[in-house]
Amino acid sequence: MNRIKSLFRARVLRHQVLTPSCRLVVFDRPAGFPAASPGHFVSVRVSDSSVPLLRRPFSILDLTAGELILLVKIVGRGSALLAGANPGDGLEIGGPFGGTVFEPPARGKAVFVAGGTGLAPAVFAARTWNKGGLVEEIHLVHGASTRDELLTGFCEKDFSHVHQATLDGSAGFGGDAVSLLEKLVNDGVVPLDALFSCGPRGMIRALVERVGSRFAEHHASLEAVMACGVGACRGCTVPVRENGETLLRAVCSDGTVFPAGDIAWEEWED
Amino acid sequence: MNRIKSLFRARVLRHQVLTPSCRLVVFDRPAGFPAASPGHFVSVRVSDSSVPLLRRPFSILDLTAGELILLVKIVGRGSALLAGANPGDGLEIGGPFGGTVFEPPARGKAVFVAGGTGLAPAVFAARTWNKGGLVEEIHLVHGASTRDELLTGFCEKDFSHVHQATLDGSAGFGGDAVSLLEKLVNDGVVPLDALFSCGPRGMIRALVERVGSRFAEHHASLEAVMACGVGACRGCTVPVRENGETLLRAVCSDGTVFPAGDIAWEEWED
Amino acid sequence: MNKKKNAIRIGAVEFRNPVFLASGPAGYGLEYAGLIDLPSLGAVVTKTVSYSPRRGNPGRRLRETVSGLLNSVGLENVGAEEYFAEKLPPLYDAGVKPVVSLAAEDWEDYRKLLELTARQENVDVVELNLSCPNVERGGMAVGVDPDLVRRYVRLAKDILRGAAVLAKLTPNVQDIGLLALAAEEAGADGITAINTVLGMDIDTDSGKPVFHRIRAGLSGPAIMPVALEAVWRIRRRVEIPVIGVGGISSPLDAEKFFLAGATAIQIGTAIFYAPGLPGEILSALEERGIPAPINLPD
Amino acid sequence: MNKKKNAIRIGAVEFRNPVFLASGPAGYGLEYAGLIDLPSLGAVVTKTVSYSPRRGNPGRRLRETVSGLLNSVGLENVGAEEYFAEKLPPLYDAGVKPVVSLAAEDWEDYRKLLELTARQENVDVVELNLSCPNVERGGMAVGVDPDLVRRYVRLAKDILRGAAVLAKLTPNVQDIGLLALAAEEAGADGITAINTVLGMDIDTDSGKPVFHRIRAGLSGPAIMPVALEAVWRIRRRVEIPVIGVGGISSPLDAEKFFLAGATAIQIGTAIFYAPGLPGEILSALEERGIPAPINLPD
Ligand SMILES: Cc1cc2nc3c(=O)[nH]c(=O)nc-3n(C[C@H](O)[C@H](O)[C@H](O)COP(=O)(O)OP(=O)(O)OC[C@H]3O[C@@H](n4cnc5c(N)ncnc54)[C@H](O)[C@@H]3O)c2cc1C
Ligand SMILES: Cc1cc2nc3c(=O)[nH]c(=O)nc-3n(C[C@H](O)[C@H](O)[C@H](O)COP(=O)(O)OP(=O)(O)OC[C@H]3O[C@@H](n4cnc5c(N)ncnc54)[C@H](O)[C@@H]3O)c2cc1C
Ligand SMILES: Cc1cc2nc3c(=O)[nH]c(=O)nc-3n(C[C@H](O)[C@H](O)[C@H](O)COP(=O)(O)O)c2cc1C
Ligand SMILES: Cc1cc2nc3c(=O)[nH]c(=O)nc-3n(C[C@H](O)[C@H](O)[C@H](O)COP(=O)(O)O)c2cc1C
Ligand code: FES
Ligand code: FES
Repeated sequence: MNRIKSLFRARVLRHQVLTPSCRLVVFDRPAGFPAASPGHFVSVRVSDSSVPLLRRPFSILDLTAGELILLVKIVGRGSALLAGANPGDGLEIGGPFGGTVFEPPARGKAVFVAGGTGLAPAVFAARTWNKGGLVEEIHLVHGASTRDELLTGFCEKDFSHVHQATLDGSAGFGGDAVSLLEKLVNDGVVPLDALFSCGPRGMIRALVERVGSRFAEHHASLEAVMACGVGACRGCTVPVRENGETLLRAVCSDGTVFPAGDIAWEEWED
Repeated sequence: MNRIKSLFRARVLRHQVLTPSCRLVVFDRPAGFPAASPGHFVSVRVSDSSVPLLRRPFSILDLTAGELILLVKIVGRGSALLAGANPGDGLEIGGPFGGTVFEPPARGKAVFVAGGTGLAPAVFAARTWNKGGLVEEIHLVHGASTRDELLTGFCEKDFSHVHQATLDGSAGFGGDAVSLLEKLVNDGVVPLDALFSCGPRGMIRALVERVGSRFAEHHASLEAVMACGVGACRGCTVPVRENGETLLRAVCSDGTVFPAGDIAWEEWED
Repeated sequence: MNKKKNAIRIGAVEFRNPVFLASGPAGYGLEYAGLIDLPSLGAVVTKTVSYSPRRGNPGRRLRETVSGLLNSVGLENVGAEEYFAEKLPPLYDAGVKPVVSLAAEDWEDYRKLLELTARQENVDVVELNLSCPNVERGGMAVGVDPDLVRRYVRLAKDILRGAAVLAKLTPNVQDIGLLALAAEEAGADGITAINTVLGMDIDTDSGKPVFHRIRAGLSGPAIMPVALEAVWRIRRRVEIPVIGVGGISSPLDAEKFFLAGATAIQIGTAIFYAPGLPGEILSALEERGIPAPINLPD
Repeated sequence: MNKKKNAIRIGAVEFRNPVFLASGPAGYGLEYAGLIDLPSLGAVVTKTVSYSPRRGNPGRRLRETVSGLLNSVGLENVGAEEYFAEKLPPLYDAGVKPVVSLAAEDWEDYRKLLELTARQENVDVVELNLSCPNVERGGMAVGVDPDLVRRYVRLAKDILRGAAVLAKLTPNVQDIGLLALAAEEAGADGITAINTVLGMDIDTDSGKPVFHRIRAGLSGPAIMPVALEAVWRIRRRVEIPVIGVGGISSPLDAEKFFLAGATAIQIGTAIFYAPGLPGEILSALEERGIPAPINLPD
């Protein structure tokens, strides 16, 4: 029996406000918290009541000897409670969870496309791979609605190139991250070896349909509503094509990373 | 139609810790908050979620031009949330509620017996009546389990005599408040004109059965679980004898103050 | 602002908007006058009255559960005579639109209650409480049996000539849709769903059931998904208006009931902790109109 | 510490204590090995399996409600063959006591499933899921009909000679006590109550029902009072052990079920947010023993 302990109490050390809706929440790494890889996530009990009921999944943005860092965007009650936890507060955290992770690119060149908080696994990948000397060129394409929502100022140094897009054109490329990537590909600015994406489903689908095929490989980290986080409840399934069949795969334990081209978008209702 | 507004947003000004489990919570008196009398209460929405669901009733300990003061004992989640509200927090408050109140004693002499937070209406009565010159002698008999739980240090000056009891004998009389009152009556220390009581049901029942009849009158402020606080839901009823019949009276709107001798204890299940 | 924009009609009765208070929590109505702007509401369904006064249940009557409330008030009420004489007229005077809620007890009392009601002027809409779980006779015992529902509704339609009759149903059945259908067949002008869900609690201190009658009725946010399912189901079974009630605790909840096909909604338990909710829902409707129902089969 | 102090017996089977995980939330069991000390539990009821593998429902499968959870997983499972070959043996190896949950689909598949189960060594207790609201055939359709419950339980008892058979019932009926009685008459060794409560939700953004199958099953703290009432009612209708499940989310909740007469309890939804709960309940029982049931008539 797998006896790796995966339930911890983690103390909030500090916050770093990044944008009006996003912040980094830095935890003391709990004793015994296992090593993790980019694409792994934790699930956080954000309330001691049953409102909200479920723990909330958040990708690991960094895991150092002493710290566990999450990037939290406030979208509802749960994320607001997490973002509002005070330094010193202890929260129950499960993890690291996830079956598949972002593997370093075979030829050392990677392009990340991150929508919103999809940035977290991208940063974790960049830091991990840079540290391991596993990557030589690593691009980040990051989109936000407006300049204020661009997540900057804490991770530029982790990437060799950062390409930004805002929907309203208030900073960087005017448009969405997918269109920006299209342009970068067309302009020959980014290497076409390996594409890694994380963010809203619509963004990933558009990537697959519009530019994914230009890359030798495309790996996407997906999100779904989760209950258990460990593959037990079968609540977080997505349709994935494997050997000519469409199977329902659990994002939490069969993912979070899937070959983007295999996702059966047309069967993925939500 | 009664158009007196009774729903307010009140801001916490400060706290005063009295005992390990009790504190005063001082609110800015909301604009338009009506005058109130001893025995009146407010009902406080302690959470912005539905856990706990109901607003919590608290007696008014004092209402000045600028402040509304409650005495809060932490007994569960709701009272803990109220006691934990930070200065600056705004809470929704309904009130002042209550149909009957403590009326000043005809002959200017009053004895209050307060169990635990039953002290709140006693203090409000003492302050109100002293201010109005409506009382010349006002005794407080106050009991707690132990010295640490005695509510002192903020209201001694409001009473002409304070008699304290602790169950473990660590301060004052060793025993409960009822036994102390018995002794005070027997020793001729307190005037026998008017007895006012507030506290746990068991205490009031014991008062009635053991010493109530020694007083010319005995008025008790009761507690019951409440939902509406305004006499609508009929959830907070207690059996009271009136004209030979036992009627179910609403503590919130027919009370909180009842002639103690009329309470039909034998029919009051809980 | 078009005052009539959100008006709705049930039977021949027009309501200024579809936001009502549910029967019970708000008492006879005016108790809540300081907390809720009652005349702004579509209607206030007053607490259920029976032909004779009822004392209600002894013992504890309320118990919080997680995001819910158990009650065992047991239809305490002043009786129909005093109600019509003392409680109802001030509502009219205050500009509040009442819906009169009547308890179906045994057949003879029920007939007398209807006859008394028929003699009142101004009563143009009644809600038959066929579903109270907290009483021995009548109540839920009627509401679980299609034949009895049919008989009770028919008698009301016969005696209350002209008044709109709403049948309030219990969710404590296998298929509430069947009961709604029975009520429609008997001439009901609308279905109110749901009354409380049967539940109980035990006091671990005393080691005894909390309530004298052991069982009680569960209401509040906890039961919202159950109420929504009931409204969806009934809407697809009958043509008459459905009035949704059960756990509504936010403007979004209200929206869901309209999407499920409710013509109006009622708010009960939420007024205990959020008396501002009816006003918030009204504002949302004022801004965005009543959401159109989803057009999907069952 | 007396290890046997809290042992219980259902049929001929002894369990080290009365704290089980409910079927479904914990999957096949070992997924939760890092979060819950599974061998310390009385049993883990594994997710329901059917004779053939099932894909489960498309679309969204989970939706939070206020203090509740709607699910429409739809009995996704690997099928009984793979279950017995791959999923069950590791549980024994890990020292976990499994209860095998079987889906009653149509009669022929059901018979084959029972026969396959009967051929397994070690399977000494099964739970018949007669109550899943999320599937087209079998499931709740069986669990609402006393005659079908009788037939399904009897076939299980006939084919699974010697194994203890628990019948898991749905609350979506007028009187769950009747169904429990039917199961007892047919020879069931215990009743598990309750499965999820029928509910639904609507997404106000899309303006559509959240779930592909529209309805879903409500679980979690919101339904606790409903489950407690069911256990109370069943306890007073049958002699066989009752296993209480539904919204248990604290040691106090567990205590209430024992007071209501449950022989054992199961924890479902709570493990999602409080995986430490089973351990807390075990500690409370270790300290104070299993509370004696309340001796009161219905
Ligand atoms: C593997 C994974 C990694 C994630 N990483 C991050 C991250 O690094 N940073 C970040 O800010 N967010 C991340 N999210 C999203 C984050 O979990 C949701 O924003 C959060 O759960 C919303 O909770 P809420 O109560 O604030 O919002 P709600 O009011 O509950 O809902 C707002 C939105 O969040 C979605 N949501 C609600 N509950 C869940 C749940 N249990 N699981 C997934 N989605 C849910 C809802 O569908 C809805 O669209 C991740 C999600 C997954 C599945
Ligand atoms: C008219 C009135 C005046 C009161 N004045 C004071 C006061 O001045 N200071 C003070 O500390 N306490 C006072 N109380 C008691 C106070 O309301 C309860 O202690 C509080 O509601 C408990 O909430 P909780 O969530 O902390 O505890 P819970 O965990 O909910 O329960 C703990 C205890 O409080 C009781 N309780 C729970 N909800 C209610 C409710 N809605 N109404 C009444 N009792 C309830 C329960 O029966 C239980 O015994 C008063 C109660 C009433 C009815
Ligand atoms: C304290 C209380 C008293 C109630 N009394 C009645 C009643 O007299 N008649 C009735 O038809 N329903 C009564 N109900 C049921 C409500 O009208 C409503 O159907 C139910 O509570 C579900 O709605 P809610 O969750 O919004 O409260 C009562 C509910 C509560 C909580
Ligand atoms: C995600 C999920 C999946 C479930 N799957 C099953 C199942 O396969 N078989 C079954 O008998 N019950 C299943 N149930 C019902 C639970 O076993 C339990 O009866 C119900 O959820 C009530 O208990 P709870 O509130 O503790 O979760 C499932 C419940 C949930 C939440
Ligand atoms: S969240 Fe339970 S299987 Fe993925
Ligand atoms: S709390 Fe509603 S009548 Fe007293």
